[in-house]
Amino acid sequence: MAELTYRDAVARGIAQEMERDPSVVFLGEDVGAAGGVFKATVGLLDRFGPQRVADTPISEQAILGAAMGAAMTGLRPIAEIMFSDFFAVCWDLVANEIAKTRYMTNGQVSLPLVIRSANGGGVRFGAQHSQSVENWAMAVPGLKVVAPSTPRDVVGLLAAAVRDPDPVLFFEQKSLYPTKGEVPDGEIVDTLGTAAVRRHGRDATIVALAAMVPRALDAADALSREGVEVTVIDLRSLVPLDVTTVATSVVETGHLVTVEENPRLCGWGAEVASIIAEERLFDLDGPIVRVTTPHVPLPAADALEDAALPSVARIVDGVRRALQ
Amino acid sequence: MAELTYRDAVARGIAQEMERDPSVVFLGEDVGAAGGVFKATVGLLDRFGPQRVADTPISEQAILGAAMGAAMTGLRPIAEIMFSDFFAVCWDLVANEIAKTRYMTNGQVSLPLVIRSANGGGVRFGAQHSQSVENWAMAVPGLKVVAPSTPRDVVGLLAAAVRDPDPVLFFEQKSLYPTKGEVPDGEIVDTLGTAAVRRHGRDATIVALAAMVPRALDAADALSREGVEVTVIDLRSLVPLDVTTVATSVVETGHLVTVEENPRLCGWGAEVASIIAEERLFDLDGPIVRVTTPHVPLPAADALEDAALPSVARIVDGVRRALQ
Amino acid sequence: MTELQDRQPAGDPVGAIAAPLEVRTAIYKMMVEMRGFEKRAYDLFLQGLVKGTSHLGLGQEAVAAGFGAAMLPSDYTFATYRGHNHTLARGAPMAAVMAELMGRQAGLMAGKGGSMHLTSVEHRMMGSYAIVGAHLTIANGAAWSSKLRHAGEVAVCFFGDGTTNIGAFHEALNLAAVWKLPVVFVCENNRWMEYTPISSVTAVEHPAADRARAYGLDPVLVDGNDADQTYGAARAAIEHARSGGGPALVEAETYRHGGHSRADPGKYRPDEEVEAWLGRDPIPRYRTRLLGAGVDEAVLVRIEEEAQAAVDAAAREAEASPPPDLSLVGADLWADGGSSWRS
Amino acid sequence: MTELQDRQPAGDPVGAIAAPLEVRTAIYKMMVEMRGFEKRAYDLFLQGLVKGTSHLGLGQEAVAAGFGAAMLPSDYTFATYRGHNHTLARGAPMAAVMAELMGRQAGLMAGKGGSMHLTSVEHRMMGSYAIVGAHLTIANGAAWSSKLRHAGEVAVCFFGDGTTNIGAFHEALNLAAVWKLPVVFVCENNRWMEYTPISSVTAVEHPAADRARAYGLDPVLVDGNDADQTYGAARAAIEHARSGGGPALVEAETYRHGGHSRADPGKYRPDEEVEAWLGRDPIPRYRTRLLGAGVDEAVLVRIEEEAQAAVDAAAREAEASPPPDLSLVGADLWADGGSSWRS
Ligand SMILES: Cc1ncc(C[n+]2csc(CCOP(=O)(O)OP(=O)(O)O)c2C)c(N)n1
Ligand SMILES: Cc1ncc(C[n+]2csc(CCOP(=O)(O)OP(=O)(O)O)c2C)c(N)n1
Ligand SMILES: [Mg+2]
Ligand SMILES: [Mg+2]
Repeated sequence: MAELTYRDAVARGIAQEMERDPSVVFLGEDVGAAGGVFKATVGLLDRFGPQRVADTPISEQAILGAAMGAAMTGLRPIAEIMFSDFFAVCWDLVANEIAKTRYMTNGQVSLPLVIRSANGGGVRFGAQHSQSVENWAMAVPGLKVVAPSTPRDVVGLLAAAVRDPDPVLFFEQKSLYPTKGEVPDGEIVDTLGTAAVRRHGRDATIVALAAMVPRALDAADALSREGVEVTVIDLRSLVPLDVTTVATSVVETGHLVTVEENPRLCGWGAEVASIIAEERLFDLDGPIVRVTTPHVPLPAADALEDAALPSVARIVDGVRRALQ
Repeated sequence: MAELTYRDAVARGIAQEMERDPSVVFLGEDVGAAGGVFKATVGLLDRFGPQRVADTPISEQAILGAAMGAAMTGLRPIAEIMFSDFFAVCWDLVANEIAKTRYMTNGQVSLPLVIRSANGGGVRFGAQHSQSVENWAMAVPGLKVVAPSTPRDVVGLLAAAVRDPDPVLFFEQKSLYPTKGEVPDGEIVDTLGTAAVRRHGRDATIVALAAMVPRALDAADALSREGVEVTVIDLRSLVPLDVTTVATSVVETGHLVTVEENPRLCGWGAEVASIIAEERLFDLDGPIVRVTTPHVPLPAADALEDAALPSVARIVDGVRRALQ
Repeated sequence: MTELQDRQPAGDPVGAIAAPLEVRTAIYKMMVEMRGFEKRAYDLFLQGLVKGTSHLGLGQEAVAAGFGAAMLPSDYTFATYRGHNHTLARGAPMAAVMAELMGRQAGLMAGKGGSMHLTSVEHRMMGSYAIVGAHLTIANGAAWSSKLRHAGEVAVCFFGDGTTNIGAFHEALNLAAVWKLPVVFVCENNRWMEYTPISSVTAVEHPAADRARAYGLDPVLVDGNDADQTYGAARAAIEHARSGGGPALVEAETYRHGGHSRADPGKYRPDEEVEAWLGRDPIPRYRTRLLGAGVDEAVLVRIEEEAQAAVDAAAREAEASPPPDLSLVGADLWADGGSSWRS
Repeated sequence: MTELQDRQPAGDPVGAIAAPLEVRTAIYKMMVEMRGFEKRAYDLFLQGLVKGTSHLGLGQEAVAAGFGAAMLPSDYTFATYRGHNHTLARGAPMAAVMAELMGRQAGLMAGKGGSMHLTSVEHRMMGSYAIVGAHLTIANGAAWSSKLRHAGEVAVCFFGDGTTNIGAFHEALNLAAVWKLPVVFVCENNRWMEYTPISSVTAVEHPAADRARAYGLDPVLVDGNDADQTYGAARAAIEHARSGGGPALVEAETYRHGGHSRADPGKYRPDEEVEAWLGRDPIPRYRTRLLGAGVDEAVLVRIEEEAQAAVDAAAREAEASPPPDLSLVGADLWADGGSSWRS
C-alpha cells in the first residue's frame, strides 16, 4: 500500500497494462518526452520506448484515427486527448466512427481502445479548457464512459478499460490530479459499471461523479452535523450505469440528489433522474433535486468559477430541498 | 394560404428573411447551384446571387468559421450543415466558439447566426446519416435549439431564428421534407421558446418533437379509440424550453410521456423528465415514461430502422405504462 | 478535355510497373463484374428493392480494379460510401454485397450498415465510411499497427476529390508522412463533389497531386480510366510503402457515369463533359487494348458472360434472403453481443 | 542556427516596404511596452495574483508589433491564447488586460474570459482563441464580411507553428484562397508546440511557408525577430489583401524566451538553442538598429521609461480592482443580458 497522487496513478495504470500486454500502445500530444502537460505520463517513454509511446502533432482527428485503425488490426491503443474540450475537434472519430463501427459492421470490427482526457474545471482555465463533457460521451451509443474520483480507482478502472473489448472514454478530472490516496501494491483491476457507496446514511441519496464526490462527502459531513445522514454514491462509470446501486439506495432513503459538474441541460443527472422517475416513482418521498453547474460556460476568474461550480453549500441546500 | 411542403417551406423562410434584410447571407455545400441535396434551397441562388448564396468546399469547420466571423462583423449568416451527423466534424466551432464567445467576452461579441441541418432518421441512410442530435446541441450552453414539425413552423421559426440576436441551431427533420401543410400568405414570424399544444386531452401528456409529433398524434388517435384522451405538446424549441406549457399540462393530466427520436441516454426527454420530477413530483399520478430510440446507432435496413425508431405502437404502450 | 487527351498516353501505356497478361485479364474480369453488379444494383433500385441511398462507381472501375490487382491479400482497404467496387475487388461475395444493399439478413453486415458501410474484415475490406475524411486517419492506424507489428501489410485508402478540402485529409497526410507509415492514399478525382465542380471550391488544379509537396511527398497523377496506369501506380506506391519508404498520394483522374447518388440524374454536368468521358469508358478501352495485346476475344467474351451469370445469381440469392431478424437492432453494440447500458 | 544566421540580412534590412523612422520608433515603443507588460504579468503570477494559466510572447514581440504597426484601425485581429502582445498592439488598455489576467472586475472581459480569450471589439481585437485552429476559419468570416460589405477591412490572424498540423488550418487556407478573401495568416514559428519540437511532428521544414503552394499562394518566410522585416511583410501582405489580391500566408521565424505557459520552465529545450535565440532578442537588436539609423538615444530611453511607468500604473490599477461581481456568472450568455433557458 502506497500513497499516490491521482496524477501518478495514471502513469502507474498505463504502465501496469503496457507491461502486461505488448499490444498496448500509447499516443498523444506531448505525452512522451514531456510526460504529458499534466505530468500524468512521466516515465512511460523511457520505460516502453518511442514505438509504444508516441508523441503526435496537434492533430486530434489523426490521433484518434490512428488509435481506431490500430485497434481494428490487433493493437490495444490508449490515446490521450489533452483536454476534454478538444473532443470537439475530433468528435467525428469518437461519435461517428469509433462508437458505431462494431454495430454497423454487424460485429465484425472490434475496437479495444481507451481515450483518456483531462476533464472538468476548478483550475481557472476558462471556458475552453474546463468543460465537463462526460455527458457528451454518454449521449452517444457505443461508448463506455468512466470517470474515477480516487487514485486507486484511476489505476483499477484504467486497467479495466484497457482490457475491455469495447471503446472506453476515460475522463480524468484535472482538479483531482494533485489529490492523494492509498493505492494497494501489485496489480489492480476493477470492474466497469459498478458504483461505489462512499458513505451510508438513511435520509437521502446523493449521486456524484469525479470531483463532485469529495464535495458531496463534505456536504454529507455538514449535513451530518445537522442530524441529516446521507448516502453518497460515486457512480465511477456512466456507461455501463449501475442503476441497481442507485435504485436500491433510493428505495431506502426515499430522496435523490444528483451532483453534476456538467452544465445543467441533458447532464447525466437528468438521465439518472428520469430512470428513477420512471422506475421508482412511488418510492420517492420528495422531489428529485439536481445540483449542477448552471447552464453557462465556465468563467475564468477564480471568484466567478467558484460561484459557478456546485459548491458544498449548494449541495447541502439541494439535499434540504429534496427533504422538504 | 397555400399548401406547401416542409422542404419548400425552408426556401420560403430563407427567402423571406433575405428579402427583408440585406445582411442575411447563406452558405453551405451544394446549397446554391444545386439547390441543396434535399432540394430545400432551390431558387435562392437565382434570386439573391452568388454573393449572398455561396457554395462551399467540403469544409464544415470553414463553413461555420465563416459564418461566425461574418456574424461578428455585421452580417446575419445562415449556414447549412448538410446532415446533422456532420456536426461532429465541426463541433469545435459550434460548442467551443459560437456557443461561448458572447459569454467569454462579457457580452462584447454578438453572433446572430443560424445553422440549419437535416436531422433524424426514417430514410434508410444508416448510422452516419440518420442521427437525431438535437440533444448534443441542447447540452451546450449558449445555443438556442429549434426543431419544427410543420411547414408553417419551418417558415415562422426560421424567421424568428434569423432575427434572433443569438446563435440558433435549426434542426429540420429529413423524413418530414416531403410532408405538406397549410402556410399562410405573407410574412410569418414566430416566437422561439414556445411550445404548441397540438391536441388536448385530460388523461396524459405526451411531449414530442419534430417527426415524433405526427407519430404522437397518431398514437393519440389510437388511444382515443380506447377511451384514453391525451394532450400532445409539440415542443418546437428545446432552448429556450417552454417548461410552463409542459408543467401546466402535467398538473392537469398527472401523467407524462416523452417521445424522443434521439437514442436514450441524456436525450432531451431526460431533461424534461428531471424538471417535472423536481418541480411537479406531487402532481404526478404515475411514472414518467420515456419512449426513445434504444441506445444504439440507427441500422440501415428498412425493417431494422423501423424497429428501432419510436413507433406509434411503442408510444401507445408508453402511455399505457404511464397510466398504470 | 483537350488537356486530358494530351496527357493520355498513345498506344499501350505503362505505369511504373508493367502488368503481365494474366493480371490484365484478371483486371478486366474485375471491371466487368463491377460494372455488371452496379448496373443490376441500379435496376433493383428502380424496382424499389434497393432501399436508402447508394453511390455507384460506374465509370471509375479502373481505379478499384487496378489497385485491387496490385494488393496482397493481407493488405487493407479503406473506402468511402462509393465503395461497392472496392469491396468486390477484395473478393467479398457479390450476393452478400447485393443483399446488404437490399437490407436483407444475408447482407454483408446483415443490413445493419447498408450500402455506405460495406465491410468485410475477412477480406481485409476494413470498411466504407460515409462521413468525408475520417477514414484517411483510420487507414493510418492500420498502417501504424502493421509497422509496429512488423507485419508488412499496406493500407490502401480511397477517397474523392472533394475530400481533399476537409481537415482530416490534412491531418492524415501529415501524420502518415511524419511516421513514415505504409499507407497509400488514392484520390479518385471525378471532378465533382456532389453537385459542385471541384474546380470551383479548390485552390489548386489537382486537388491531391498539387498538395503532395505540402507533406513532403512526390506528386503522382495518373489516368484513372486506364487500368494499366492505375495498376502500375498501385504497384509502385504499394511497394514503396511496404519497403519502408512511407506513404504515397496518388491522384487518379476519372469520372462517374451517373449521378452522385441513386436518385440523382447528374443533370448539372455539361453534356459535352459527360460525353467526352463516356468516350473514355475504362472498360471498352481496356478491352480494345487487350485485344491489341493479343488476347483472344473468346476469352473476353467468356469473362463477360460469366460475370453476367454471377451477377444474376447474386441478385437471385440476395432477393431470396429474408429481412434481417429484428433482434439485430439490439445486437452487437458491445463485444458481448448485446447493447445493454445499465444494471 | 547557422542556417538562420545566414538568412539574416546584413546591415539595415528591408521588408517589401521600408518603414519611415516614426513608424520604427512606434514599433520600438510597442515592443518595449509588451515586454514590460509581460514581465510584470510573470511577476504577478509568481506573487499568486495572476491565476489560471497564461502564455507569454516574450521574445516574439517583433511579430505583433510589426503587424500591429502595419494595420489600419479598421482591420481585424484574431489571435491565440498567446495573445497579450497582439491585444496591446491594437491599443487595448494595459490596465484592463492586466486586470483580466488577475480575474478582476476591471478586466477587459471582467474576468469572464481570462488570459487566453482577450478580446476588445472596440479595438477590433476580435478575440484570442484557446483551441488550436478554429480562429483561422473565423478570421475568414470577418474577411468575407468585409468583402461583401465592400468595407476594405483586412483580417489578420496569428497562430503558431503547431497549428499548421490541425485540420482547421487546411480548411481555412483553402476557403480563403478560393473566395479570395482579404485575410492575412501569420504563422509565428517559434519551433515548439508545447513541449515537442515542431520538426519532429511536421512533414515539411517550414510548416507554413512550405505549404503555401498547396493553396495556390506564394511562400513568404521572414525573420520574425526583425521588426523591420515583419513590418515590411505585413505591409505587403495587407495591401495585397486589401486591394483584392486575396489571402497571404506569412511564416515568421521566432522564439519564445520562456516556457509554453506560466508554470513551464521550458527546460526541454537545448541550452544552445535558447542562448542563440536570446542573442537574437528582437528588442535590443532593434534598439541598436534605430541608433544606427540616427535615432537619438534619449528618445529611446524616454520610450523605455514611459513604458515602465505605464506598466506600473496598469498593474496598480488592476490590483486595485475588486473581483468581479458574482452576478456575472449568469450574465451575457444571451443578447438579453441573461442566461435563462426556460419559461
Ligand atoms: C463531412 C462530410 N461533409 C459532407 C458530406 C456529404 N457528402 C457526401 S459525398 C460528398 C461529396 C464527396 O465528394 P468526393 O470526395 O469528390 O467523392 P465522390 O462522391 O465524388 O466520390 C459530400 C459533400 C459528408 N458525407 N461528410
Ligand atoms: C485542438 C487543440 N489541441 C491541443 C491544444 C493544446 N495546446 C495548446 S497550445 C499548444 C501548442 C501550440 O503550438 P503552436 O501552434 O506552435 O503555438 P505556440 O504555443 O508555440 O505559440 C497545444 C498543443 C489546444 N489548445 N487545442
Ligand atoms: Mg468527386
Ligand atoms: Mg509554436
